[in-house]
Amino acid sequence: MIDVQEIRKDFPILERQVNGKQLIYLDNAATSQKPRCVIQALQSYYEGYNANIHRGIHTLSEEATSAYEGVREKVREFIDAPESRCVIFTRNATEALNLIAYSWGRTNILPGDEIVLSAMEHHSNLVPWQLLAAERGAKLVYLELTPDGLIDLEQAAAVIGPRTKVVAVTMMSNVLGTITPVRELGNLAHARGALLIVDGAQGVPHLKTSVSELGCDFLVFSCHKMLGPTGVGILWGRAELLEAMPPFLSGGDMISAVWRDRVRFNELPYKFEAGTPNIADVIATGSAIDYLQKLGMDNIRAHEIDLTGYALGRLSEIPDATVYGPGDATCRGGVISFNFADVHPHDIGQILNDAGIAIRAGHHCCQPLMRDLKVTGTARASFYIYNTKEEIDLFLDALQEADRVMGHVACR
Amino acid sequence: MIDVQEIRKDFPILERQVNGKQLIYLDNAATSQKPRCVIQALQSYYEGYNANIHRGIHTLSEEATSAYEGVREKVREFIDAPESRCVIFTRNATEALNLIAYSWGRTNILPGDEIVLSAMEHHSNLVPWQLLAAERGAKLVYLELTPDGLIDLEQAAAVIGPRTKVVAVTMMSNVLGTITPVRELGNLAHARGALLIVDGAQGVPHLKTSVSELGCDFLVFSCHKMLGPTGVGILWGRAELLEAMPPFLSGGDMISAVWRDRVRFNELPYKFEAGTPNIADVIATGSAIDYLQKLGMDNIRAHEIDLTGYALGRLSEIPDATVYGPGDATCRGGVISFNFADVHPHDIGQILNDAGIAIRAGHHCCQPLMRDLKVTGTARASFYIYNTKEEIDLFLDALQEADRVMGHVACR
Amino acid sequence: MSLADDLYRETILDHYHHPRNQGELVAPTVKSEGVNPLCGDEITVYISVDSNSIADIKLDAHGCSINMASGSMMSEAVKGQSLEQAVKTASIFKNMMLGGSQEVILPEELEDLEALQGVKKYPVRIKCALLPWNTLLEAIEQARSQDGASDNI
Amino acid sequence: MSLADDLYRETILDHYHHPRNQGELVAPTVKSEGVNPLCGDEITVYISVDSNSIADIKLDAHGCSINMASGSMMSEAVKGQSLEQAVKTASIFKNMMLGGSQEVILPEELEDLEALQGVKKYPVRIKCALLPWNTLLEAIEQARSQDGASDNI
Ligand SMILES: Cc1ncc(COP(=O)(O)O)c(C=O)c1O
Ligand SMILES: Cc1ncc(COP(=O)(O)O)c(C=O)c1O
Repeated sequence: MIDVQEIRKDFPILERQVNGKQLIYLDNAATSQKPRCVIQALQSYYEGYNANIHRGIHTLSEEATSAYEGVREKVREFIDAPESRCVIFTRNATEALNLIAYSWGRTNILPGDEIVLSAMEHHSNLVPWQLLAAERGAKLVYLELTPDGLIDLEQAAAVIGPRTKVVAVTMMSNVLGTITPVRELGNLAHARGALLIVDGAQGVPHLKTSVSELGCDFLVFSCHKMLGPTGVGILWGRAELLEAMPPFLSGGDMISAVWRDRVRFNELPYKFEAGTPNIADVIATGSAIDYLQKLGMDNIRAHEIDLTGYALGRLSEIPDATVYGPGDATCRGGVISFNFADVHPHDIGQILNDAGIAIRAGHHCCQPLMRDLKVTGTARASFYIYNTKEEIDLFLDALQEADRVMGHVACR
Repeated sequence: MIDVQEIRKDFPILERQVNGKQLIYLDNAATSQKPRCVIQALQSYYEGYNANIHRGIHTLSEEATSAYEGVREKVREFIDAPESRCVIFTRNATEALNLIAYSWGRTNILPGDEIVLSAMEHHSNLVPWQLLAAERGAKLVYLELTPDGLIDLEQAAAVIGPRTKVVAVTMMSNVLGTITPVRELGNLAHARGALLIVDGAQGVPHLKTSVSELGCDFLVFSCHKMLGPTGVGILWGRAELLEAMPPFLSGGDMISAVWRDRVRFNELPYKFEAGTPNIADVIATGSAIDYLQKLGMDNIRAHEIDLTGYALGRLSEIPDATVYGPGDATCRGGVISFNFADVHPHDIGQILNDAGIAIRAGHHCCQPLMRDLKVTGTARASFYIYNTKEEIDLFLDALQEADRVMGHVACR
Repeated sequence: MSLADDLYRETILDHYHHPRNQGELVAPTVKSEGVNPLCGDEITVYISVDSNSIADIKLDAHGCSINMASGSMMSEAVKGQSLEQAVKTASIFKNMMLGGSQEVILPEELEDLEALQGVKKYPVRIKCALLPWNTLLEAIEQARSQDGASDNI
Repeated sequence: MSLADDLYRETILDHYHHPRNQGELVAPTVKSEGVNPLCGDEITVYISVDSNSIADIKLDAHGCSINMASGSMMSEAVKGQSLEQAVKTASIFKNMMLGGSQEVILPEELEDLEALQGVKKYPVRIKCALLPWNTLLEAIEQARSQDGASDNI
């Protein structure tokens, strides 16, 4: 188990007061807070060895290059991938998904092909496929959920068919917390000769991840959700796929030779990293990974199961609260979406904020799922390594207060 | 005039030693160093109000959103643009150029159209157009340089013709220092109904910039070259153009409504900013702009003319040095590319580094220009606000030392 | 008084719990839809226009308390007003919401709307309060252009 | 001795100023091109192979001192060697350059190459030193596959 009180000392923002109350940060599915070592890594870089990388012969550039490339290796290890040249740095998970949709998608998706998504995809793993499908005359097909918010594997086996070219699913839902049976879907996809793309934006920060165990062909995630700075996403892909794909963004650094009328592209991973990268933030991402590895992803998971189980239990005692997603904390992540009586999620969010508690309210970039749930939005509390049961208690107390403020809507 | 000694105190990295010598940083065209206020802005953000933006109702998210959107307004003012909704944050200048080539280019460039570039473009303002031209059956046409490295306006008037759809030029060459006559080229382009795209990666950090005075339709630049952190580029475009363009990257935040099978896009600027932005670095970019504005762009320019004139004068006294680009410091920026006798630029760079001096050596992402100059590469020293004449003297002393180390190649 | 109690003043909660003029008009002159992309809240404004006045107005609104209350108060304020007056009322309200932080005193007939001033402290929620009004303004513009009466603007 | 003097040892400068085996072969068995994308340096290696040995080798090289010197020394070291020996020489050299920081002692006939060890301190320049060797290895591979003799590898 991890020592939360020790961890909290590493996060300067947790000392902050909001509306005169100690901050309780339960918006981790949107972005996580950052430990001092990550902030420090940025400072050390800018104060000590800031330089453009790869082509520089001077000491600062050599130091920056080796720190930047060192993180590629750390990421490789973190996701248990065979080769670091298959790790591509992007701006965020969204850009990584677009890279796949443009570069792999535009070369491989043909009219009549089917692209399979789940009913709980984030807009970032939905809109790029919609646009691709529209451009290519391909079709989107959805994996449906069971009433308790799990992927319906029987329906999946029925819709992943001979026309399926790719199955793109989230590793963990940012609304329901549902953990997707990625391996099973991969087997279904591969049996049809289709690829499996995993959106790890919610999964990778919270679950020990091995691309070979997942059996996926592409994995994307965002470092700002796993203690890293904003501005860094990761794309990992199988070498054969990445090698066969045309570049996406073009310009400096991704070339090996340029003439006025033609170009020879650089090898992996540079082929996919055009222009000056986000050097500082990639380097600081290395510190975030070190921090997570030191805690141990299994320990983090155990802590989150503990918190989630506790919160689900306490919420079940509140008669007017509706909780979405699986009831069993061991098959879901620490993301709890709920509604409370007739109080609009926006109002819940506002009233909790008065108590210093940060949650999210709205559609969570999952409007199709909201329609399926027949709500315009939900309130959402999401946990990470520094959250405690005491915080969950305070959160639930404040929730009851919402009922009072709003004039006991619950009992209308 | 600016007070360089005062300015130097704001840049912690300038206290660094390299190989036992005080760092002399003359690689500013690759990336600039960062003042303490920029580094501090990152720290304050992560320690004080880190949160995902736009959809959050809690205090941290409101603070982050208003800081992030505040920088959009600062950028608007900095480039004297009419509306901040036409300022789009990208990862770097390269991505901004790709955005134009994909979104505007794919909708507007037809077979037989001509895309006009200059002979001194950076790969980032060349390869995206090459790929677009190849895809669309369009043709690249080049603006040639006069022997002293200026755009040949007569030839420009001849080649910008009825088939020209777009003229894309750098505002200032990152090799020759040449300042492009943007306004004149804009007139030529607009007379033909073509657009003018300005790559301001080198220009905007050093020259007072007004999009209306430039008369351009799009302007792109990279904040890491103007005291800002890595990971932030800017695209500015005319509202009518941006409104008519389809989105480029898709996903969260750039939508106003999503269904399983269709989507309604968000308005400007959000339409072009998909996924979690690089929030911290955009906010820190605001501090960089404040810093530049406080010094005054005209004062910065005066300082750089002073340094450049001095360096050109001193270099002209070294018989074996060949300097590329215009000889007059008032029509060029502080980027000096040179070769020294038969010493390869790589060797020059290495030997200068032993003296703590950081310059760049190579093709500077301008291989076609290198071929025109009949060299495989050049050495390049580039200046910014914190550089001094004393540093230039030390740089030139070290250059003479290169001759000794390499066995007096000059006199072979 | 807690922060929340200042925001959720009694008038607001009253309109929220008992929103006025909810529903649809069967044969409206125009119908206009608005959405807040940040939270997904939606509203449809129906107006029937008679001799350049808002003879009837109904709202089909699904949103938070601020959105609902603002719409409900709006429907009461503009019902019966001329299109010109309604545009003016909207601009008085928008000025109040987007103006500085001081409390504004509104004309007596718009008194209820003053309760929404607590929202000014919450930039995100200002959009919630404005949504019904912006949607109304679009409806009025549509009505005028249908009428060929755009020269009245 | 300054840092630079340690890097640019006399042997290196000698090979740089007087590179051996420069030029083209008129009818080489194979010709292989290499480029360093970071700096644009280019090299073409020509070899003519006779009974599985490098009968002749020429380089058309345009590069920095390290690149030029490394190529020049390479051409002397492998000229006359069997393809197999040349591959071994290349791997001895690459191991030296990519291995740890200690000084390595090479067999007498490769002595000159020891001078390149100063480069190990400069990661960027290791690529300069390796470029001729990697290009040679490609040439050898081509020669073998042309010969159908790839079973010899
Ligand atoms: C003229 C010019 N254009 C474009 C770029 C590309 O900028 P970035 O690498 O930040 O995308 C550069 C920077 O190297 C440049 O000098
Ligand atoms: C499941 C899921 N996918 C994708 C994303 C997009 O991540 P980003 O905004 O960092 O690109 C998110 C984050 O909101 C997410 O939760």
